[in-house]
Amino acid sequence: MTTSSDVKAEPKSGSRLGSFLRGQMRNIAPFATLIVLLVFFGVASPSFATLDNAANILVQISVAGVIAVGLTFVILCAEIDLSVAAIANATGIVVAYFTLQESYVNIANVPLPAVAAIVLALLSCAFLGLVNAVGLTVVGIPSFIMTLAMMQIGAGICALLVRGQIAYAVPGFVAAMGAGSIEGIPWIIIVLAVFLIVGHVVLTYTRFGRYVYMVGGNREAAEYSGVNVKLVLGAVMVISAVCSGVAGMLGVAHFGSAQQNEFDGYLLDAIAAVVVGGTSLFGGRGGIGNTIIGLLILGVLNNGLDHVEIDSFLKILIRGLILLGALIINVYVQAVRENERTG
Amino acid sequence: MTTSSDVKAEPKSGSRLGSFLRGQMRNIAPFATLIVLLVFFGVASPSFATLDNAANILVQISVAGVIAVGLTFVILCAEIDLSVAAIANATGIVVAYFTLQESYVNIANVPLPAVAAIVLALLSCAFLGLVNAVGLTVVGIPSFIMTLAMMQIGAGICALLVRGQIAYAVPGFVAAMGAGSIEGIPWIIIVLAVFLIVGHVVLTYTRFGRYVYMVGGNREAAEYSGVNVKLVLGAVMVISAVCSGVAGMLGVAHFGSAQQNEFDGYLLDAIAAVVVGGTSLFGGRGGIGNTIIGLLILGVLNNGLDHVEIDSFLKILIRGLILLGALIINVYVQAVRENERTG
Amino acid sequence: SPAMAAGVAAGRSEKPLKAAFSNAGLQATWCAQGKSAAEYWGKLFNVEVTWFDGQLDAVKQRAAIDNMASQKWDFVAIQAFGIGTLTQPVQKMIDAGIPVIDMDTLIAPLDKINVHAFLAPDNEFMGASVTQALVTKLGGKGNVIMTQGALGHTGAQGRAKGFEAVVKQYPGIKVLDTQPADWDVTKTARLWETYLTKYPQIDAAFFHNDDMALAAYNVMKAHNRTSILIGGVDAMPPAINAVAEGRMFATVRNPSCRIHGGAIIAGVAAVTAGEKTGPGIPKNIVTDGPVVTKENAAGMLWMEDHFLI
Amino acid sequence: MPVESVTVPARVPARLVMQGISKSFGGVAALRDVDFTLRPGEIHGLVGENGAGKSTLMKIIAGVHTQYQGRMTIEGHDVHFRSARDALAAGIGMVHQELSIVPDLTVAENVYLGKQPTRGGVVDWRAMFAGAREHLASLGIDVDPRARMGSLAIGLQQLIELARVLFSGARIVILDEPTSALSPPEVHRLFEVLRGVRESGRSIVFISHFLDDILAISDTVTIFRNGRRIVTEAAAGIDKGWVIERMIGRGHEDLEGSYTGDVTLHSKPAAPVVLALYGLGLRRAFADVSLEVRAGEVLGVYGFMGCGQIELARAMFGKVRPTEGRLEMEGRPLRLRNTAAARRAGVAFVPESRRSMLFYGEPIYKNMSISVLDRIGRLWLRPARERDIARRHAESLSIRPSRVETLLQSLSGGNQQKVALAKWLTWPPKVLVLSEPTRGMDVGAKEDVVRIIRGLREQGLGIVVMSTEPETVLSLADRIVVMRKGQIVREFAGEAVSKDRLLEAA
Ligand SMILES: Nc1ncnc2c1ncn2[C@@H]1O[C@H](COP(=O)(O)OP(=O)(O)OP(=O)(O)O)[C@@H](O)[C@H]1O
Ligand SMILES: Nc1ncnc2c1ncn2[C@@H]1O[C@H](COP(=O)(O)OP(=O)(O)OP(=O)(O)O)[C@@H](O)[C@H]1O
Ligand SMILES: [Mg+2]
Ligand SMILES: [Mg+2]
Repeated sequence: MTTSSDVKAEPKSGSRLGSFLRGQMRNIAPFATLIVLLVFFGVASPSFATLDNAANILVQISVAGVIAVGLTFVILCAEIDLSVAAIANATGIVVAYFTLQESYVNIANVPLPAVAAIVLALLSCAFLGLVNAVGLTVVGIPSFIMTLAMMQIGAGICALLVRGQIAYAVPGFVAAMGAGSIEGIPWIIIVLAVFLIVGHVVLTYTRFGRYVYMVGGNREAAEYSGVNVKLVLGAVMVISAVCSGVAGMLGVAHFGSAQQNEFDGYLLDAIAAVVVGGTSLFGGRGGIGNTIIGLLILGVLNNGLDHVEIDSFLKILIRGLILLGALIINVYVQAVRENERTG
Repeated sequence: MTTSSDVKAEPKSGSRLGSFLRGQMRNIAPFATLIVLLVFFGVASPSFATLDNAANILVQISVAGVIAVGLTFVILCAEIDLSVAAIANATGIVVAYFTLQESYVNIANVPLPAVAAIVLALLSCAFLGLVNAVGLTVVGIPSFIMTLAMMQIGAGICALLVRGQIAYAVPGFVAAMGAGSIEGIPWIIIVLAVFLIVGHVVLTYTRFGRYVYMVGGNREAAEYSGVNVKLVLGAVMVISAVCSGVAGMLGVAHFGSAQQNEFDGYLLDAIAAVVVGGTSLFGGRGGIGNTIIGLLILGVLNNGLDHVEIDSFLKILIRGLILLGALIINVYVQAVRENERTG
Repeated sequence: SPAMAAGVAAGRSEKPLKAAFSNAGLQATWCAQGKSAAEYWGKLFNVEVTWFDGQLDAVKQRAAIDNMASQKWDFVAIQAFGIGTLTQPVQKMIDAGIPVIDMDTLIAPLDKINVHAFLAPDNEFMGASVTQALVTKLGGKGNVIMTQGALGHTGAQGRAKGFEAVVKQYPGIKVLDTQPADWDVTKTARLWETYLTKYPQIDAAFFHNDDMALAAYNVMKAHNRTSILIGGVDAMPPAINAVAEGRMFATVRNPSCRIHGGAIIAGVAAVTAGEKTGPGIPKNIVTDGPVVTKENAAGMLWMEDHFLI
Repeated sequence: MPVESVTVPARVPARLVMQGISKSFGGVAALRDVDFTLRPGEIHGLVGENGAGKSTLMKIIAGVHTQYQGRMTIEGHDVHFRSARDALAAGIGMVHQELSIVPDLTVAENVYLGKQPTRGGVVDWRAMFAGAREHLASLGIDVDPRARMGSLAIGLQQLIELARVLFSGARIVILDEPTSALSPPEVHRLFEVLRGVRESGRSIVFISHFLDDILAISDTVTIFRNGRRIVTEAAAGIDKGWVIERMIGRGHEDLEGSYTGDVTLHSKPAAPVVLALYGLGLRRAFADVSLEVRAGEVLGVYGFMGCGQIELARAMFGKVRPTEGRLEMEGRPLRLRNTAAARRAGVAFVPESRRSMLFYGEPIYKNMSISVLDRIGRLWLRPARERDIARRHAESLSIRPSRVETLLQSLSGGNQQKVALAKWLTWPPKVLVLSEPTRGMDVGAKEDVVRIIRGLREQGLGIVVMSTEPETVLSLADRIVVMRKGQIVREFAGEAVSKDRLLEAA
């Protein structure tokens, strides 16, 4: 943290490459982490570096991945959404609630046609996102607390709908997307890819996407340039909730059941994926590309640890330490770059 | 958000009271929430408004309360500590690990004299806090992510030490503080009171406390005033970890067992207590007084819901909604005051 | 005989009784079923049941039990989420003369706390009997995997012990993996995706509960590996159905209704007939249920529908 | 207060007319019954003391402040903007006093901020880069439009922000102190561009505290004082003295402290050295800087924006750690690990931005005591003592209001600046480093600050004044060094210097 200075106007051409590389550090550091993990697990376990397992990893990151796409928008705006997992859970349960369940499932549910069930589920998550949006932009509750409350509300909705039971059936289309495959490729990977691509295109090639970066980078400047900041913030909260909702439906289909607290673990996974990938919690920097790397790092880490023979009790600690290591490298590299700029 | 006025220089004496009240809104709104909850549950259930139950509430908030004292320091500095519950858990397990367990407890632990066990436990939590501090101040990892990683590390330590077993014995002194009572007053309430008072005194009447507020209020200005900002930030992370550690030991004694994931729920409870009480997540405003109110709100809410006859599955939702309500009132009132200031 | 006398004494209570119940957390199907059973049997025996949800959280359950202990009850029944976390308030109720019936999990080691009765299945037996069913079907030869619950869970520990006791007797059985999935279906799916990649030949799988078994079945189906024999624990209706349809090979009944209903009956007897521990009701009652296979599945479902097992 | 009549002839119909505008923040009136008229093809200079209400009026035009009394018409139509968006749509562009750029985006995006060109609904990056390059080139700026905005020097960033507004197609362009970070050649270039914009018939409002600039570029000048418009005059017929008189409400002769012409430096080569720098360097900021700060002497450091003086000031206060060289305090080596170490060693620092110095939500006395708390009491706070000390200083620096419990945010800029100074005076430091001590201050407040600094010099402090404004350095310094591109290129001591010679040296 001792370096400090401005890249003064007209950098000498000699340092161009250097400054480009430094500029890309945000992306290079996570990428290097990923490579190291891949190499490590590849060496440590023969079953890790197989094509089959690569497919496994992709499937395993897909639900968290769809959540992370929405979360990327939120974090780019320098906000946070702690309700993603709860909304995913609630939406998954809603879609099951409106689907005919087998007779042994003990839920007083309301079977509707598949289309209606899906639409209602999407509306529910959009509504919860809207509540987040209103709380954040109109009432002015910081997103951290607003979504913390929403997390509890989501859990409450889950409890109320399934009442401790487990629902199994979801509409056929959802089941196909979550658990089916086409030509040997699981649909869920394709859905993830579509979400990632659409997310990337929106962020990079639409005005809305650029507004997201502007709002995250300098909220006041965005406002002065005529950007409706509140609208953008509201929109990202809704986008995040809808992505979570879709992920929840996929997840319910993928895991074959809808129950309370099913997706709790996805909150930290999705946040970690976005942040480990190199998107800044302070907004304005990063993007879907980073999220992809972050997802892969987490996916490889979780999957790889299943492949190597380590004391189960030690694994939790190791996972935490590797995560911390990745963060340190990542943030340290960013900080160096930051310092160069602002002194 | 349409009102706009300022507490400008020399207010006319007539508006003094008004502006004083407005200034105290941060404290009044949570207090009003508390009163409303008390009245509501008092009316709704005859068993709620009893002396016995008041003692219950105090006991029930005590572990989260000790955590919240440390967290108040962190949040006043505009940082966050997500590792409090994990550190509490790990410290509780460490103290049990160094205590002689009954023969049927299947942990390869290392019995030491009581004093040594307590000192080692305190050192462990201080060390974990120090890691947080170094990550935050030296490496420059945002506290949100640093403590998120620490949360996983804490869980890993727990797993490694107890290996899925449960330890029951803790040093006698810890047991007395957590589960004993004196003249009918549980020691744990007294410990909580001591922590709250010391926390308040430190924040309000010491130089360090002033630095905490100033660092939270304007970090750059604090630095340009020659305050060692990194030291203050590091100190609050360690304070938070040590408070959590003490809370963890108390908790293990209070609950009579040390096991993995025992205190997970305290994370949200402690954060919610600090924030619902009116301490600003943006730092510089609030204090232990606010935390006390926040703790009581949460304690009364959790306790009161057990006294009224509501569908168990509905309770989670209701709790979430009341929490959201309290936050809206609280934040809304603050926002109004904030707006008055900045126009 | 004393047993007959107790049976007579345990009839419907004349005056309405107030009972407090708490189990680990209503998020779990098993617990939710127990709640229905307690309420069903409560109605029959004129007991009004008040529920204190443990929310699968030791701290939250402790607070709930603290609140329970500050109110008046004729009897209470508790399944602890974490062993040892409820000792103090439970002791307070025992001291106040309230019969406390311990369900499924120890509140504290039995020599430490004087509960009225402890109704629980033998987890070791459950693990062993399902494993035995799987091994027998395999003819004592093959590759098996055990997917454990949370390692800290005493039930899981017992089930693992039962599993190991059985496989030890068969040199032809090879245990490929025994990682924990913490009762979490997402973790189970992740683990099984790895297993199916890693192990080309898996013959049978034992899961510490049915929810994990059904989640893993989903993964097996996606990988076209449905020939793996699946054994679970709990025998909740969805699993019985899976057994009946052949998706699962076997599961063993963890009789939630028997335990929760039994707690009602034991409590009523204690209050109305003054039944004491020892002469009246044994301190330790093992409530094991049978292994469920295709043959007895339908009957088991019927019994559960009527809260009998 | 007599309001002189508008003497500008109504040549063409007005583009913007504001009538009876009043705006208050809480109890404090920022604008009282202000009329303002802007014509097509006009450059309208706006001057006035700090807090006179210039920015507030402009923010009303730009839709930032939406609640005010009075009437505003544009091209004859009544308007009341609800947001900055409304104002933009109505053809109003404003460069705000505070730099508002997005550092993480490319230069090109900052040029098009909020209006990224699209083709078929998709952002057209190629067109954006090309357009930005072209726009910037026409302003004489040669930067890579793909460069990250934040990696550029502040002056360049300010020019790019200007470019954005100038090329947004706005018919009314408001520039609120656009030149504060620009070097003289850059200002010169800017003025050429502004004249070009005027030729195209657009209207410009130009706010500055540099009265020479105002008089040089404006067609019309409006003077504000204390929330009121005092007078509007054609620029051709007025001079600086006339403007100052109306700005501050008294004769400019009173302002003896401000710099007027050539000054002769009274260096004190015999005074003991307090702080010495030997070959100090910081990667990519400055290199090989050797300086001696003497007791009872004001050392001026002059240079254009980005010459490294800001970093040098920070290095002297331990905010950044130099990569080479060393420091000595009174002959003993000085290691500055952080700002706290610098404070303890007796170095005081006032940065160029008040925002980064003051606690706006706290009372005056807490702002003053923060740097000396450890001298008031090691562990415990002593609020009574704290307030006493603060009260004494508030009085001696004539801070208004003098009640030290007043929250800082309700003070005017000049008074805030005094508080920033006052915090170091309780136990006077050995060395006081001031970065831009009078930036953005009106003449009256400047004079107060000059007087305070001179007083401190008399007490034997070693004072360093870093500035990009020649006037500031000339009016304060006993000795002057000039920096260029991170190096000291010239020292003036014991001789006569003028603004021209300084500029030439830089
Ligand atoms: N800068 C500060 N330094 C130390 N303590 C502070 C500071 N600002 C506030 N506090 C303390 O925080 C708590 C609440 O602060 P708040 O701003 O709401 O009240 P206040 O207006 O500062 O105090 P008061 O109402 O007593 O004038 C009080 O205990 C107050 O002493
Ligand atoms: N957002 C605000 N909240 C409260 N008071 C404000 C706000 N903005 C401006 N003021 C006050 O309104 C008055 C006019 O401020 P304004 O910024 O318009 O002055 P100015 O003429 O632009 O001064 P300067 O030359 O320092 O920029 C000042 O007293 C200032 O403190
Ligand atoms: Mg101003
Ligand atoms: Mg201004």
